[in-house]
Amino acid sequence: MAGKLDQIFILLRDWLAHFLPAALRPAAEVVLGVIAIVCVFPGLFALTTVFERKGLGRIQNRLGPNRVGPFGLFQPVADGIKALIKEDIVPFSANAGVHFLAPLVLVVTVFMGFAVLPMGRNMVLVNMDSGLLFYFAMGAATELSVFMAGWSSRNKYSLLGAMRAVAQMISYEVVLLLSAVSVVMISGTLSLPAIVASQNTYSGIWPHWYIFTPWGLAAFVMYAIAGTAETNRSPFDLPEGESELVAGYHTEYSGFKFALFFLGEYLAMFSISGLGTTLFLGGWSAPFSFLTLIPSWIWFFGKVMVSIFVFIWMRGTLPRLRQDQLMNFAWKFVLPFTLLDLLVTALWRFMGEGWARWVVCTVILVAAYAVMGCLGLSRKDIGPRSYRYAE
Amino acid sequence: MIGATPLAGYLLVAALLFAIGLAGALTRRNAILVLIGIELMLNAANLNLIAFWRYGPHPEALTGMMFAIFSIAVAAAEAAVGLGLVISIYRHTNTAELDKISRMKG
Amino acid sequence: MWRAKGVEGSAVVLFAARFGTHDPWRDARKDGRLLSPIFYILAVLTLAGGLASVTLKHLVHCALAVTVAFAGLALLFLQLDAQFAGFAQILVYIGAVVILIVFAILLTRGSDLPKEGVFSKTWPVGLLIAAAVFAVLGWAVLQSVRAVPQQAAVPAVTVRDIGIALVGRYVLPLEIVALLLTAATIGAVIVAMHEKVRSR
Amino acid sequence: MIQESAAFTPQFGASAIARILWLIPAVPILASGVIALMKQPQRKPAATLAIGSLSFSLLLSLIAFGHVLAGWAHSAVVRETVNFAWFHFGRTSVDLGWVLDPLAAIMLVMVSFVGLLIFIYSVGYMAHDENYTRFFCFLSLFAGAMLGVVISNSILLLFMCWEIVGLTSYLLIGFWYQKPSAAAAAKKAFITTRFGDVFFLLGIVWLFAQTGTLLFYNHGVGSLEGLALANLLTQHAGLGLSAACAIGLLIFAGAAGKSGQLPLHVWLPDAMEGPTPVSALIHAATMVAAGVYLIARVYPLMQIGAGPNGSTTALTVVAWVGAATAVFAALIAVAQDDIKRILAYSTISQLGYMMAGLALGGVAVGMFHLITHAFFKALLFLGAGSVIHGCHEEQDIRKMGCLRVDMPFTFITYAIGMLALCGFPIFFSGFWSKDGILEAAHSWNISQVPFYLLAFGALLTAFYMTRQVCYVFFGYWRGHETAHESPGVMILPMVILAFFAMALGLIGTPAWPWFHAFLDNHAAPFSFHGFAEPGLGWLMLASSLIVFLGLGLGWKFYGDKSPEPEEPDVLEKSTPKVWAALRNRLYVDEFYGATVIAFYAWWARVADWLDRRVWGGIVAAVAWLFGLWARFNRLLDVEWVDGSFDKTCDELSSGGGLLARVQSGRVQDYLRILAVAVIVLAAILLWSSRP
Repeated sequence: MAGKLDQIFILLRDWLAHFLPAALRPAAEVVLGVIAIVCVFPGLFALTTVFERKGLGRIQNRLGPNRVGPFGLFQPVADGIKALIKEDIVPFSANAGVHFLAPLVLVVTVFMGFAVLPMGRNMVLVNMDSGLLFYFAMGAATELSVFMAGWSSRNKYSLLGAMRAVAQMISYEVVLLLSAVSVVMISGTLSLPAIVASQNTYSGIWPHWYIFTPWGLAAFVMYAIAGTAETNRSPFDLPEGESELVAGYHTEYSGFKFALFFLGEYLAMFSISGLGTTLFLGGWSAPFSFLTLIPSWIWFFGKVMVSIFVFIWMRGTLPRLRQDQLMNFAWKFVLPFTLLDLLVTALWRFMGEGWARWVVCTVILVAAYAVMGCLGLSRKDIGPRSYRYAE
Repeated sequence: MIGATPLAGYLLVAALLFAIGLAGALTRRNAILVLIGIELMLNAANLNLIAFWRYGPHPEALTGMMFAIFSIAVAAAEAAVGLGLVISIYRHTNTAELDKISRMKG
Repeated sequence: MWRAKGVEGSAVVLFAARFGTHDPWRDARKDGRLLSPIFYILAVLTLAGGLASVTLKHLVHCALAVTVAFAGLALLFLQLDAQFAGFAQILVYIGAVVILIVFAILLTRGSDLPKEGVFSKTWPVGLLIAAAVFAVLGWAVLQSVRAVPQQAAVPAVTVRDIGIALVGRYVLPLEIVALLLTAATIGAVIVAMHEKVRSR
Repeated sequence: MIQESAAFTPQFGASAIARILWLIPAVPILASGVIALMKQPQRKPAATLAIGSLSFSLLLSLIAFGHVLAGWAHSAVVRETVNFAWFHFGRTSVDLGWVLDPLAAIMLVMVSFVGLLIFIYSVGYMAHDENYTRFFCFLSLFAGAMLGVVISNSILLLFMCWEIVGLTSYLLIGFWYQKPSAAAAAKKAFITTRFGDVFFLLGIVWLFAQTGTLLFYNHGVGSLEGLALANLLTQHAGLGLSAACAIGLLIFAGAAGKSGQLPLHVWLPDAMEGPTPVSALIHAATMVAAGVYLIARVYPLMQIGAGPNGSTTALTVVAWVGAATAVFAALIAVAQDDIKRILAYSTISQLGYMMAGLALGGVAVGMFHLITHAFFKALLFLGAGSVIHGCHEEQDIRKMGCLRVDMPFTFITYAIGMLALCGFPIFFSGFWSKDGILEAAHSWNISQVPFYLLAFGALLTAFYMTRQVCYVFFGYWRGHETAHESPGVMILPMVILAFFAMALGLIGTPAWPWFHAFLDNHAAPFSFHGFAEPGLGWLMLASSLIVFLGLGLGWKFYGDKSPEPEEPDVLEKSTPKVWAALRNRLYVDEFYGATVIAFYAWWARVADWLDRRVWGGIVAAVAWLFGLWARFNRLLDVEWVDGSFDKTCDELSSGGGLLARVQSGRVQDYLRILAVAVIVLAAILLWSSRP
């Protein structure tokens, strides 16, 4: 029974597919998967907006939205309707075609990322041999859409925001990739289901998630930081910092296109959290051996939501960085530390079983963290802000 | 239909792409466009390599694939350096138009 | 669970096209008789992108067009069962090179149009030469390709194989490329660095 | 030799130290190469490298010495060789190699030790020179080459190192090449030694032709081993000389050139133009000793076929030349005023002693004096250098005086060196080594003249050294600005050398002839019966008396009274003629100037005349004929050729202009040309490879 419950979506899909002639079946299955993704995540997005606003309300000691529907649960519906019926303004001097394409490119590329995420046992749309690479390729493509948006709307704030966003995304994408590479080094594969499978074993009741190893923990922290920056979430949300550039690259967007951007960002957030879950938190595997009865997809989405909550929490808590601080942080602390972590991972891989590698790796990482932290604090670049771009 | 065999088709596409890139590199005035043309040519070469790898006798040897991967990496380096040069040239002679830059005239 | 070979899978995701285990065209392609229509679509896409990228007036448009061309090429790689190369292509070219180009365009004020046209005065010559090059290449292809034996079967090459080859047989080129990349990065930084910064 | 270590086949006998013996010269040479690449301001690294490399060599030399010593203690004949073929032509092969035997071992230790001390000394002495690094580069090159001479077992290798030594000596004498005198001296030294080396080379070639091998020792087939020697002895070279004897004489000519024996000594005094450490290192301790060492090395060749009187023609010649040189140079030294020149002449005379010792008493006697002399003469030169340094580059002893007050350390050490040189009895090494030579000369049963000559030389030595010391250290200060003592880094080596100048004598006393035993490979008993040999006691007494006489005379004449710089010398007043002769170095240079150089000048004039008149005339005639022919041609040209030719030229230049236009400086044009070239190339290839 549990197995059926676990595989319920697969069964459902096969049942739907078997109406069609066998020739078209595989294609149909894929299409069904696509439809599922396209339906589920926007719904999640709608939910998340409410949660975020209410959570922020709590953090800032006020009530969030509470008028529309019970506890304001229908707030997103109202927002959606508003966005749909709103006038879609295209600035006169804007570059109409690119201006139109930008949000689409963003949403499409972000959606593509979900194609390789295993959302439950056997629940992966395409089990690609080089899934991780595919994911990052798609992630790389999103930057372009951001640039298109900022450039096409012929607005200095938009352009500045876009350039900032691109610079920031590129700087942190490197970190994102490298921290994922450490996992690949250990699991020895680029296919995400295989990575999950490699974590889906238990010693006693405890799972073998990669976050429970020194290098894994370090890599996860770096991944989280980079992911936050990659999705332009606070405290790295300069590209759309209302206080300094009106709203960054989507200043000139309104109505449904703006909604698409909004959607795109949240989807990016989901897929980043999903990838983080897959890489470090054991994907859809249960946290304890005795909890395996609970369906795998519940675990996956549960973990994703938890990390989403962490995102919201950080946004409510941390102040925003400054551009130069952001860059310095990326290139002078996060990147070196990630590289070091790669070395430590290799050490871990070759030291073989035993407590020795635990001690060694931990000591190295902690020492490096302490040293780099002290250096970072001693550096006196907390001065007047200076830009390399937009001179 | 072009090329009775798939290989011929890919090679012809590559050739055409190469020609397009060359045309761009030869006819445009802006240095950046020339670089873009060069990138296109490189990609055409990569397409050739991959096609030969796919349809060649020994795909398991991975030679063509490796060649393509390495050339992608090298192309990235080339783009970085080339664009850096363009920027510094722009700084010195306030323009990126190639036919305004003929200081090496003999 | 349906486990596709990555190529078709990604192809499906990319444009929800129709693919099947036994689809006559695919079989025909497998034994190398004719080319699949997808090839034509991709070829047209790529060439159109390339053409646009060299003909468009606006530099940023050119950059975007060349992105299309790169994407088309990546898909052609996938079509050729070279997953790794295809994704590497997307990652490197669309993720890095195009962004670099865009930055360069904005930093060289390339986004505003020059007064006298975008083509150099001697453009017909260039065009002629390019045409000649294409003629020679095409001739070469059509002449030589009959000689090349056709490998119909899809090579079963996993990423693992590529990785092993990279650190095994091709480790020296790998090292050299790594060195080259480092040198190129440093060189690019120094070349593009501000004089002010250098003096500081 | 290093590069060739691929073709390197160590013999079974060769021990580990013998196999790595090549490192001893290789390391300093390598160091000099590295220093040559350094920039001028990198002073400290250069000095450190030079000293470090040489001390490494010293360490190895000590190990080698210990190895040989151990072998000797077990009364085994220690002679290990490592030979390898450098290259082959035809059936003969050019062999190189090195040897480790007592002679080489002792020489190695001496050279590297004295050299090291002098390196250290130069750190202080050259401190203000801007070409510091160049100096150390040359120094370590010299040290390496000298060590190479010492260890080489192949006469060719020896000759190579020998020439490098000559080159470095040239470079170092001319170190201050901006001084014309220094440049001239350098040239003189180079040419004079070359003059000897020509004969040396002849000897080498002859030896190679006769014995067919270049190696000295090669398990019975080397050129210094029984078979080859016997063969050489049977060959006759005319004038009633055996080939061995003739070759020996030729080689001796080379040695004479290098170590300033009588006809070829002229370069050595002028060599004092070089920096003082150079004078000390090269022209007192090591390089000039190379000649003596060479003779010692080929001693079997010189000695073979010794007649009933225990000597051969070659050895007799050597003995006479040596003795003559000893007295001759000592005489000149009496009348010199330049502190370094005096020492230079004394060096020459001491070298004469060594040669005589070799010829009369065998290897051990000569080598013993070489070793002791190396120490005390180096000490004296360093002292002189310290004096010069302290007196602000003043070299004239008449402008000094009373320095014993200003420079006490220098005075004490210098006095020790001086006494050692004079051969002050019992306590100083010079006494024992010189006494050995005198004894040998006394027991030479061809003639007693060399003995008397050498004894007279000893007297003169004591005399002129006393004179010098009185002038420099006693009396009152006659310079302008006051002198100052030298830095510790200069004093220290002098102290060490002074110690050895005294102590070294003890290993060669008749009571305990350890040194001789070591070289000749027999045990060294310790017994005072050594003194009991008939006549030995008397001889020692006599030589001591001679020394005392010399010292006394010197003190009587020059004592503590120290005349004014201007006033003529004491002896000059008594015997002006002789004095003038001595003062002008017995007119040897003038003699050469009047004979050799004059002859060359005359010959040059003759050649010049031939050139101008005879050949020149012929050339002129030919030229005239050609001129005629040319005129005729010109006619043709102007009429027919030029027109078309000019047209061609114009076309060419216009074509050049076209080509220049290709160089438009526009990248795209180049790219275009490239593309066209590619097209053509591809087309050609395809066309050619058409099925």
